[in-house]
Amino acid sequence: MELNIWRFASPQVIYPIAGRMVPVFMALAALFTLAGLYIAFFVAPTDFQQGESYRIIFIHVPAAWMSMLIYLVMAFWCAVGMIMNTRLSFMMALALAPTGAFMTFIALWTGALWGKPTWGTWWVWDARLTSELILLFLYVGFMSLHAAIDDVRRADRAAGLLALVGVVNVPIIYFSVQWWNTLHQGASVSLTRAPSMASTMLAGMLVMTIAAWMYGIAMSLMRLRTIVLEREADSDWVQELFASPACGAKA
Amino acid sequence: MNPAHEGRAGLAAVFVSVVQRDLLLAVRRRADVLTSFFFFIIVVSLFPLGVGPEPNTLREIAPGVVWVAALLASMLALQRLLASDYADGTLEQLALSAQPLTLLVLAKILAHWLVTGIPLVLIAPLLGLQFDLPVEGLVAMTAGLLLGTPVLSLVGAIGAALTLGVRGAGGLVALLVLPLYIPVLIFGAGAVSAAVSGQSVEGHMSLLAAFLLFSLAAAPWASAAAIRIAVE
Amino acid sequence: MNWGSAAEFFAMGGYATYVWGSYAVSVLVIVGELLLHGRRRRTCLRRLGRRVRPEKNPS
Amino acid sequence: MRGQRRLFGDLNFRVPPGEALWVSGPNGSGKTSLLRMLCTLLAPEAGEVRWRGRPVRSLGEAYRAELVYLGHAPAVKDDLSGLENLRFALAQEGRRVSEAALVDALRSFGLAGREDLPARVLSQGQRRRVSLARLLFCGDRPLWILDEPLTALDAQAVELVRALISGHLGRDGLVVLTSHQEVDLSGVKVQQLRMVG
Repeated sequence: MELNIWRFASPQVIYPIAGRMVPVFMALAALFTLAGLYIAFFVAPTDFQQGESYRIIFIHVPAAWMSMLIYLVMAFWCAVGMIMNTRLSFMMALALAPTGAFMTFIALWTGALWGKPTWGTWWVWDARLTSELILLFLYVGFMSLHAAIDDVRRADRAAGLLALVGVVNVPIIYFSVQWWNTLHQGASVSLTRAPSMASTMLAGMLVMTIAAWMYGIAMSLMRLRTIVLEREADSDWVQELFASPACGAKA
Repeated sequence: MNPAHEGRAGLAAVFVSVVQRDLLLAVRRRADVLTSFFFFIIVVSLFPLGVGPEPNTLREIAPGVVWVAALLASMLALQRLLASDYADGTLEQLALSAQPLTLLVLAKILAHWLVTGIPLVLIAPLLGLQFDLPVEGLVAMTAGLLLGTPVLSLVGAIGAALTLGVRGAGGLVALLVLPLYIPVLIFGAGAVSAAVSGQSVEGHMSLLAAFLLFSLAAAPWASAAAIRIAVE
Repeated sequence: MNWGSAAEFFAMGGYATYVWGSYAVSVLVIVGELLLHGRRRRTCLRRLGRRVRPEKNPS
Repeated sequence: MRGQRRLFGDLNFRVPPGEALWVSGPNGSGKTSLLRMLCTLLAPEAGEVRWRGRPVRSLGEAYRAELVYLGHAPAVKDDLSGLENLRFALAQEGRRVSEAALVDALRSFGLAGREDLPARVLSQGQRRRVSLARLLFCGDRPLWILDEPLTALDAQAVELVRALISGHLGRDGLVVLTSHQEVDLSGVKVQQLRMVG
């Protein structure tokens, strides 16, 4: 049994498996997105307070949740990589980071676009949005540290340690921003505490969240395969894969 | 007598020798120390020129300005903490010491704080006067900085260790470390504005103390791990 | 169904720019991410192809 | 492993007390990486280093208390004088040494009269001698790992280092060193490990 777990930890084994999983998750993501959008626009009622502008919630909240979740999963893989010293775990964390950063970017933009009609200003110093902005800095920090170090082994472990330090600080930062926000603005209405959540609204948001998960998994597995190819370029299994005259078109 | 068996006495002696050496190095390289000190003063003095001399607005922005300037000044000085030791090979000797690297890193951070943190704390009240801060505000600022600047050195050490020998490390440290400074900034500046408006600063100070204890426990370990990665 | 006509749907109760703006940004980012990755994968495959071909069939 | 390349593999050797291991081989063959692995600075991708039969990874500080490592970089601070550098290097090992003993050590390494000059002005060879002077005080540490100790040294310094190493081996110490030229340790058994490029 022991051996078989380690078998999965090798990039060579993961590459074809991920290859088969990517289309499945992409299809699921598309399916759930369509279902989610249908609920969001055609089933969920108009909100008596915010009118139609609240429909931005169906993309803003899943993206925000996803950005936080991906950072946690990223930190998890970094921890596994540091403890078990498996290169594949670091590759997984590296594959997740860009998607997490993009999700944070979406959450910030949709938050601003929602703030404008609701509060009249493009940027609302709401606790959640501010923490989202800081999360974006943590992602960018992780990726730039990894890119700045030439030796891949050291880059993995340095960025991994940064992710662990970051994940420990995220709750502290969130708590401080939350406190700071309530102090300066008095009882500020939190952006995403949408008015009474009709069941269909909640359903729409959950379906879109699942869609975001599917997309996140598909995207990071796809990037993982590219990272594996880049790193194992001169290993013999990659050579064979690309030695065939079709030159890897099918790989 | 084999050093490994000296136990506590050995550790204390080595700890002190590391602090002594770093302080001596700082004295020999006074220019570095003064640059981060004057950087702090200059940045703080720039704001009235940008915002206007109107005392009310100055008093309003003073806490934020002084604290952000303190953050930037201490980060500027981080490079000195480990970079030269990494370059000339003394850092790997530290990693090979018989004493736990975590505590030796703490010694280096303590020396760094004495050289860069303390001057900020001492000069801050003077700069507070520039912003027409009342006495309670000055007291809260100084106390806040006294608790906050060690956290800046501790957390900054992690950033400095992670970016050892990396090109463009200066800017990178800022990107890695500034987000982690935010809680200290919020409660440090918050304490001063609370004091100025007559509220109690009890809560702020206890939180700053909590951050200090937390980073005292966690940061040296993380920096030591980062050093081991860098020295590989 | 909430919308009387297609025009009403696109007007989105007067919030068209904000709602469609948000969805447009999201679509742009996702498509961008996919394109970026596509480019990265192509360069990687091209480099691999070059690295393999000269050894395999020396001219 | 260094970067992506595997430097060396299936390497197996044992060094009994009182013997030296001379690691030779072209540049880039992984000599320095091997030495850094022996002193726990670099973790091996596979396999392990054992000291007295126990893996060094679990020994940790206890193992590091028994070794001296002199790397490529002479570990000398430019702003400190030779004397201060030596004093702090020894203090870091928990050794209290009198000023006179330090001066003697530096003098025996041919640095008489230059003890108080900031290391900045010393030549590469002189700097290496400052770091080598540490060995005079490390007799009680059984394992010496020296990376090219003889580079940039003049004949007289080479002779002194050679004598130091033989003396250490005589006291049942262990020396692992890399060097481009032949190291003739008269009458001492030297294992040679040739690293292929």
